[in-house]
Amino acid sequence: MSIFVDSKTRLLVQGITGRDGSFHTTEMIRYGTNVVGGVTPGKGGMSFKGPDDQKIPIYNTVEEAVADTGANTSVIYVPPAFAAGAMEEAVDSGVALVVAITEGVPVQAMTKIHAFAQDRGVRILGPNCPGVISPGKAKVGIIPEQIVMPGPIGVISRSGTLTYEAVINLTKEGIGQTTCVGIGGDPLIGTSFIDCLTQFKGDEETEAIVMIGEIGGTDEQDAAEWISDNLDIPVVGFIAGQTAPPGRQMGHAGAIISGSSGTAEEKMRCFEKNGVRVAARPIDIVELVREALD
Amino acid sequence: MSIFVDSKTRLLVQGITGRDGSFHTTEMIRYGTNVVGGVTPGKGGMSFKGPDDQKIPIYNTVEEAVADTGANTSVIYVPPAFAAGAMEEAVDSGVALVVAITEGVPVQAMTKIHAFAQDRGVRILGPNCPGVISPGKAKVGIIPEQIVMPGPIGVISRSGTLTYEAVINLTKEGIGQTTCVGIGGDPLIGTSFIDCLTQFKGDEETEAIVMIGEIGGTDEQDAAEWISDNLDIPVVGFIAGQTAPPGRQMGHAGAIISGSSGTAEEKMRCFEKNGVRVAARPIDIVELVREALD
Amino acid sequence: MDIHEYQAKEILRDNGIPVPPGRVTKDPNDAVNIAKDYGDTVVVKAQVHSGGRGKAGGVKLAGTSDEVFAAADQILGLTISGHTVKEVLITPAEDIDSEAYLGILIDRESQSPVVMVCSEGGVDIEEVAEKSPESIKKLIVDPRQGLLHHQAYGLAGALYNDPSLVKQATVIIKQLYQAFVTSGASMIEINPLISTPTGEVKAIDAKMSVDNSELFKYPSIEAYRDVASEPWAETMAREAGLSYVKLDGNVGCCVNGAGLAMATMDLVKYYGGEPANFLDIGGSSNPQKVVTALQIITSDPNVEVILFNIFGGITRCDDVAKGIIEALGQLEIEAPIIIRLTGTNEEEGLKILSAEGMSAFTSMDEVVEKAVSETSN
Amino acid sequence: MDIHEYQAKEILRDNGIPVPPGRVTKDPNDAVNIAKDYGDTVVVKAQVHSGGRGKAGGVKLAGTSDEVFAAADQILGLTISGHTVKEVLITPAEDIDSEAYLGILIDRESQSPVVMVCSEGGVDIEEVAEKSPESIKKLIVDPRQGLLHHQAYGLAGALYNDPSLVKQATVIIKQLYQAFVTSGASMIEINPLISTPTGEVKAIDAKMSVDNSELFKYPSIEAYRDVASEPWAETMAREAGLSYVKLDGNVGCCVNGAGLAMATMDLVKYYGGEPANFLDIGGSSNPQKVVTALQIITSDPNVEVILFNIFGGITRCDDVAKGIIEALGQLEIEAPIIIRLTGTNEEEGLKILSAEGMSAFTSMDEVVEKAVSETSN
Repeated sequence: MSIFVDSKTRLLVQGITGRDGSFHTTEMIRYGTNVVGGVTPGKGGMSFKGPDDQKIPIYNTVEEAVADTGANTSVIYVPPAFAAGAMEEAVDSGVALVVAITEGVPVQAMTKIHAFAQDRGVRILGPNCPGVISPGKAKVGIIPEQIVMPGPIGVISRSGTLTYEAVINLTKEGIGQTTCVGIGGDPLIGTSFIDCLTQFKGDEETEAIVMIGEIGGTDEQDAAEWISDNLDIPVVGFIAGQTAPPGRQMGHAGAIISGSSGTAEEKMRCFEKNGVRVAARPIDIVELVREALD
Repeated sequence: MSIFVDSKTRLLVQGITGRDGSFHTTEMIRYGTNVVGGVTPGKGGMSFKGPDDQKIPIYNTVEEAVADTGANTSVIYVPPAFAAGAMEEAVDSGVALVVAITEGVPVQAMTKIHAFAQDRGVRILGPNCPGVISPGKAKVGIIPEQIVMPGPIGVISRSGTLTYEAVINLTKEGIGQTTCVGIGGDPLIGTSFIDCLTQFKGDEETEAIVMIGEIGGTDEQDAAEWISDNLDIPVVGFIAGQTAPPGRQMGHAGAIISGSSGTAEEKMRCFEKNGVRVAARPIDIVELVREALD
Repeated sequence: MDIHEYQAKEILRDNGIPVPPGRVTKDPNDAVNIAKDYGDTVVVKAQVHSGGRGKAGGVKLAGTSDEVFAAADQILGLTISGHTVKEVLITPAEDIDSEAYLGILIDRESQSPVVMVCSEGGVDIEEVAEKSPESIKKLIVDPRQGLLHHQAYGLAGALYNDPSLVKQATVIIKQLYQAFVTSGASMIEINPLISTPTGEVKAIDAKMSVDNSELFKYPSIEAYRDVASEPWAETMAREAGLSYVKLDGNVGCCVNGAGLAMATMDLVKYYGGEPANFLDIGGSSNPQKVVTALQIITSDPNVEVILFNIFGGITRCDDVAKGIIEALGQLEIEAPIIIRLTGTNEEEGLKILSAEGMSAFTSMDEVVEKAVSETSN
Repeated sequence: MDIHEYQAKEILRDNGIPVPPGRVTKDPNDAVNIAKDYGDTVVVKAQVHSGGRGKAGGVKLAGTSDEVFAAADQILGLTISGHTVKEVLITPAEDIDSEAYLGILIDRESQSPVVMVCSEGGVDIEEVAEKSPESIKKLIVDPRQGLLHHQAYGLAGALYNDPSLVKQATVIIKQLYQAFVTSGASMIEINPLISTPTGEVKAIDAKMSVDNSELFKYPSIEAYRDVASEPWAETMAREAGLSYVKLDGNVGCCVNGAGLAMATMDLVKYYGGEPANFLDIGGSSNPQKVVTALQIITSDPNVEVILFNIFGGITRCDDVAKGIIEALGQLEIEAPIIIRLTGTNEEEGLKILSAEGMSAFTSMDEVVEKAVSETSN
């Protein structure tokens, strides 16, 4: 099994004609994802040429696209200035999952979008995330397919390339994944570690979980307590930013230590206290996972 | 029995120190209503002198008042410019029923307040309404006690003095009431005819219902259809404004015929079609009720 | 409160909506001068609070100075649905490719603002709503969230196919919602919203009502009130806090409460009379209000009898009685005054009346029947 | 982006919040002139993006012209937490009855704006939050509904008992929320909010951060950016769309992705080295970005070795390789460059490098260990 995306995913690509959107649409289709349509305002009625000359219909609005294609998931590649509007449109359209790749969505806009999504019962993944891939089933976002393989590990991460680093190490050692989820590096994200853990808990094929956190906020601490109270399968954790200075934003808008809270040290201590095995280096994740699976 | 207010009502008066608020607080206490507190910003800590020298505590905020008194109902007598804020405060405070007497609350503010009240599961009665009285039990608002007596009739009305006219005629003939509700003359009101009918349906002591409507909107038509589908007890209806010209607001902000919709004729026809007995004059209500009860 | 087309257009302009230029005048010579600034053909439009201006001859195309003068001269002074035209708007004639309707109002059912668009514009939208309701696209707006971009875009897409027109209309719809919210409007509409052969979307005619309860927040809109063309009695009633609507009958009515006032009018009719007016003296009575009410009622030359129907609640019967006595001292009232007085402080009220040799009924039917019997028909 | 106190105060003033007057200057003589306008005692305050100004000697009271000159002269040029003071704010000293804290920020947990008040103002609010969290009153605001009047009133009531002060503070809280929303702030605070012996409530100090993602909407706030006191490398990184934070070590790091960049720094430390910087070249790479990154890294004289850790996803390895070769042609780089290159277009990237006689690792641990071994410590 897998979480969030699989062979039943009917995907819409918002911003399908843009530079990133068109590149990744082709990648996703190649991986076997069922891309049912695209949305670019003003280009409704045209079509996107996928690999092997498939024609993916383009719509002006998500509403039309959902009505016509029965899409249940939307992925957003539109530029930051339009991303908030695209997310509102997706939330309003009837899809169940919105994956927002775009970085740089204003945080005040996100407060409203998260409230809207909660009202509508829509899950948002991201923004500023690499998306999600269920190896062998479907990929929504930008995670490179070469680094994954099917298997028993659930992976959750706040970062992009660091996830790749962790996942490829697993794959090289023959340890595959049920689903790899990038939850995003912004301070306000739609899907938290706990949300993902809850899903993995319900996924029979997931036998162990890798959680890759970073400095800033308390999402990892909350997750650790939740794990201690709710989860039976083993979890391996890693925190990036042990050498980050306080008060400076480390790339991601969400990766910032305020005062003494949100440090890597605090998070790692909290992991250990709650039974999460802590990897000192990304490479150590493999060994801890192997131990956990035994 | 009765609807909305009874001996379990614990009432808060917002604007208790104002001209109208203080007068009607005294009236309500005299009638036996359990007034547990008042709210006037800046006068917290003082007290309101009721009849027989009772001291009703005054609070700065509804939140404090509810925490301290366990109030479950609030009535609003504050001036129009502050009424919207007072309603928001009441909705936010944990009371279950908010009765808004004030006329002249902006309709755009009301759109937001109704949405807020719905989110919180709070009932708003009004605005621009005379309130509600359950004869012999409690009175919240400004309906004169002299015109009512306990009995088997439920009364629902969009207007104030016209309600008094109808009710006093019943009372003079010895026909008492379970509850008389003034739902208000504004275009956007919190409690509709159907809401009241639903409550009366659940009230075993109510044997017949009097509905007093007026021109404007479709609340009466919707109610008539609801009655036909849902209600077993007889209903007598009256519509004011048979001689009103289209396009002119007749006092109440909600009493306006737009195009051919919302006329008295249309409403009376709809009443008849759905089994509601229609009174030609207010005085005829008595006879129709008597027939209905037999 | 309704405002004039040219005033509504000022508000649209302030919110960034493209509106062709235009100036108002009361003088046909001035109209000619304005038209010269616009070159070519202009439209001369009556500024009255009434629909159906076109059919009533209140809108004319004019190509030459003579035609402009003639049009303005004919329209000024015209009476449309009882309103006299005191001003005309001169605006350049536009080339039109398509006409659409765009409006926002408060919907009673959803208790929310509703945006409506229809690609058949320039006609009476209520007629369209009756004949082909499916051609109107409606969107209920969450008032706390406001109109979202994709919602405006979706509505614009129901009006146009051309992406450039859709884009322009999207912006206009958002601007109109902005205007709606920031003006305390209860209704605002653009009809028609046109597209031109050169691919522009513009507002050619506009209508707007502002919520009376919000007017106090917007003095610049309150200043739009056309007191000059408002009947004297309505101005007076408004300023005194009374609700007054003139009707065509001869029984002057003075009532407390809007519902009771309407029911009183209906009962006058029931007993064979014709009400001369709707008049609600409102909740919190004071004697002076009653004096003003009588001034207003008696200013109507048709009034043959004055009927008071007072059910005291917040209104106190003694206040009303005092007001009647005061008015009789101040005004010359020839019409008989027939009074019904019951409720709060009824006895005190009756005492005041009887001290002046007057009496009152307590039943509504009796008083109305009596009043009608005093009229000539 | 953080803005200076005097800039935050301008935004507060624009939103109607009472803020005492004040002017900034870089010149002690000018400070004396400004102080004269304010009469009596003034406060001279360092304008730097750093807390703890008071303890660092960056805030001084001055009663005479000599004192003003001396204070400005001492503060200008002062270094506070690594920031050099280039401007001082002169503002009249206020009589203070009470000091409170008022702030608004985005709360991660509730995903909403949160308004915080505390009657103990003028001190570090984070300390208060740790020592006596119960003294801080927090209100989560529904972002679509905004801050409601009674909520502001309730917060004001937690600060003051006197009804007049409560009323003033209510208005200020609403205005601050307005400022927060209309400036794209991620944090805004008044600390202290004072009450005076004459019963006025005023903002004496203010702090504000604007969401970088919103800056494009507010050019007047973007113009507040203090490029003069920003290190050259940070300005350059920002303008090139790179994320760069200078640290104290000697291993220059160039990585794609913020998480991987932090993990790389951590691994440098793990292998006994010290990272010289955080640098994320971002998602969509192009060779020029790599050149700029190398310019920035090599501008740090501490850097002894340059470590590339690239995991190609959106970033293409060949782009990075091209950038490195280009930079070597343009810049004089003495430090050895140790490269790890894997992922998208890895082979093409390696080919480009080997054509120039360079090689690359594929494992992160190997490359970091190698880089650390190249340093002197």
